[in-house]
Amino acid sequence: MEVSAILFYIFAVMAVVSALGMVLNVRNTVAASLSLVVTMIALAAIYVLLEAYLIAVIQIMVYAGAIVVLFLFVIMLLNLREDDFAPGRQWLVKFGAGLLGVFVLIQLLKLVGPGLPEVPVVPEGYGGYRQLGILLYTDYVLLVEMASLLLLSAIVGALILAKRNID
Amino acid sequence: MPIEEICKTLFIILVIVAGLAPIITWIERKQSALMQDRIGANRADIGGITVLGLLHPMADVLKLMTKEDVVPQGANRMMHMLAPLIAALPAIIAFGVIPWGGIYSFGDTTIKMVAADPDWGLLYIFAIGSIATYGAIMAGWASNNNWSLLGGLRASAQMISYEVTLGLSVVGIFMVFETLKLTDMVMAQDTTLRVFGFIEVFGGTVPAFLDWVRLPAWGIFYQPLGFVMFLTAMMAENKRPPFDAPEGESELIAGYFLEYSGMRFGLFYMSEFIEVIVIAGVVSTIFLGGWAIPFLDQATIIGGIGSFMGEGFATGLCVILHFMTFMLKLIVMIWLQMLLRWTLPRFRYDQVMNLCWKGLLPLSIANILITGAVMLLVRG
Amino acid sequence: MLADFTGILVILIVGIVLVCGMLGVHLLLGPRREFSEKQEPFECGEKQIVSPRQRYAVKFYMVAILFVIFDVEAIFFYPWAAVFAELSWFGYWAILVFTLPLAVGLLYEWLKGGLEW
Amino acid sequence: MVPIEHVIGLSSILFVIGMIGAATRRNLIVVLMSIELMLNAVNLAFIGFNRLWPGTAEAPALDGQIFVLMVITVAAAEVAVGLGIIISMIRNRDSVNLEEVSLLRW
Repeated sequence: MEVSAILFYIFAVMAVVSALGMVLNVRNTVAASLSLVVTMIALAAIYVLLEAYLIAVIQIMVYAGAIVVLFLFVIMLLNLREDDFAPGRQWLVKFGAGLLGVFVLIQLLKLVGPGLPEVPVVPEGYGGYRQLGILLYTDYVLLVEMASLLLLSAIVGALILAKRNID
Repeated sequence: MPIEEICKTLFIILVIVAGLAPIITWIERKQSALMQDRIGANRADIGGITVLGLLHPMADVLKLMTKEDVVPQGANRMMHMLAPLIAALPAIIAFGVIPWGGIYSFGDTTIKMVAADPDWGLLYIFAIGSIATYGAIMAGWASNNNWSLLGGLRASAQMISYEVTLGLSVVGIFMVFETLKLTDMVMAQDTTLRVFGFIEVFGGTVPAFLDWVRLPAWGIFYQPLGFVMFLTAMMAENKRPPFDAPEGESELIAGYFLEYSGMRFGLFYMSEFIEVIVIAGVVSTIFLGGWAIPFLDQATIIGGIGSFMGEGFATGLCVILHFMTFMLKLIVMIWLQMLLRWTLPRFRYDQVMNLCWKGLLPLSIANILITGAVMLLVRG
Repeated sequence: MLADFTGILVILIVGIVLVCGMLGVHLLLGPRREFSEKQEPFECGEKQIVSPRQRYAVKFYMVAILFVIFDVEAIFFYPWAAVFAELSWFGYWAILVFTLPLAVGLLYEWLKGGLEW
Repeated sequence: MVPIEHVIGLSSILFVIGMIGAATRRNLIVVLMSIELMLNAVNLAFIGFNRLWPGTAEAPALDGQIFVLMVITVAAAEVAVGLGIIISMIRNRDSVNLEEVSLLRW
């Protein structure tokens, strides 16, 4: 096996284990969010192996560096240490969710199945900022403008929601 | 290929990081002593030989190594242990993309004086810087101490605030050099800039005597405002004075690493000093021309000396000259940071945040838009 | 392109070994004499009165939100800046229209007092 | 290079983990983190499929990567507003437990 394949499986295991750590950790929410960071970084490494370099860096900058920091801030500011499960019939919910999960997983894998073409050799400059920048600001320019409007609404919404009861 | 890579990396880490970082602690002590009219570190000796106090860094490391490792009650042991690792590691691996010299060819073999040369070198440094935030948060949270937690919160809020400015203040430089690759940026700075060249934009001709007035084509001359903002943001990221509100001895005792002792404290301490070198390296690469010697580009050196001493010798000499130039610029930038650290008093925390959100952020966005308009007008 | 990452991988591994080695040597050399007074959280010699597990000001959260938004804004700037000459005026107007709502957002936050400390 | 089937398999596994988390956990913050995980899984699928059909050097087909950029933007906006809702919920209810938020208005 080549090195990149070995690295892929290492990072895949890392991502799955830390994702499970995030979901199953009921005692410590801070640790849960930190294991989400590990998932994000492992995914960024997989993006690198898939030769999407710019997206990999953006993944680390935005997901690992910004979004999870925001989660951590809220958890620390509100001091949410333990997660309190509601009593009664927990096992039913968990069992149902597990069953549903297995079902969905089988369906999803059936969708892909075998029969995807061979992985081609990437063209020159794939995954770099040049091609992405040109496409983003010519063909997809409307998307960019809409993203900016979305971010504006997020600023206004967050400010109104969080500030309302202070003043 | 891998052997060569490993040698290069080992050289960078062992010689520059592990060698330069302790010496910087000595430089800082001597600098502070100079500015406060004292003598400074001069006591540590081996058999009576003190070597200007240069043995102090070694004594420091030995002392930190042999101290007891105290973990406070109620602390989260695992996070308490991981936090210094996460704080120190990003500072070290940021060195991977800083070019210590150019690209040279000896016959068939090409040598790059950089450990890794990805297409988006500067973004790599930003991404790593954003991971470094976790060190402060984790240290503050895991210690079960009020001061630590407050310091950690302050540190992380300050770091994430200045990260935005850090990213936006160099966009102007990306536009000027049209690349995000650090080696290409330095290469673009290895020429000269005609100061009066702008006359041609308005249809005039440059008189011959004015055409001789030239500057090295460094980023600082294209983006002076960007340089100031970038340096400020980098220094605030590093949380050293005057931006040390998260550590504020008089109010928070020591901030987020209050509960650390021995080498774990040492890692936090070391990471600050390593970051000083990173800042100096990045700033001198982007804004001060990196390894480029002013008015003397690589082709001229190799062509000029190579004509009578042989190509190989000239290239070798060029490598040494470039490395020395880079080290000189590095040391000047380190010295500038030390000077600022011992000159300015600590900012209040609200001043730090206002400087970022109300000052640098609008300014850097305006800088981008104005740079874009001017460049499009000039280049047509 | 993947070859660029050999250097990063090597420096990462060497960095981890270096840092862990330092901590390991410290654990070997350092003494261990624990007793409960020493392990108390350091509060200038006083007993800890208030536990740090409490709630803090919402201002930090406002900063973090603004940071997330402007970080996303910055990632749209980077690819634009690198190909800015090719895009010419069209790209410039695109980025101007992109920046305007965010500038308005910053101004709104400023006027509403979300930036006050 | 790994076959893309494995990448999509990893993406499916992460998606299902996120889904189970969103369905079973009661802590609203953890639910939001699980949703982030699901978005990430989708991003991975986008990147994987884009690697399979990368276009040519003259006419690159980077739709997958651009979609990922957009997903990241949406995720950032979503987190900002979602955590705002959580903070205002804590002010009113003093809890982040989903069970206790059964009223549409308060």
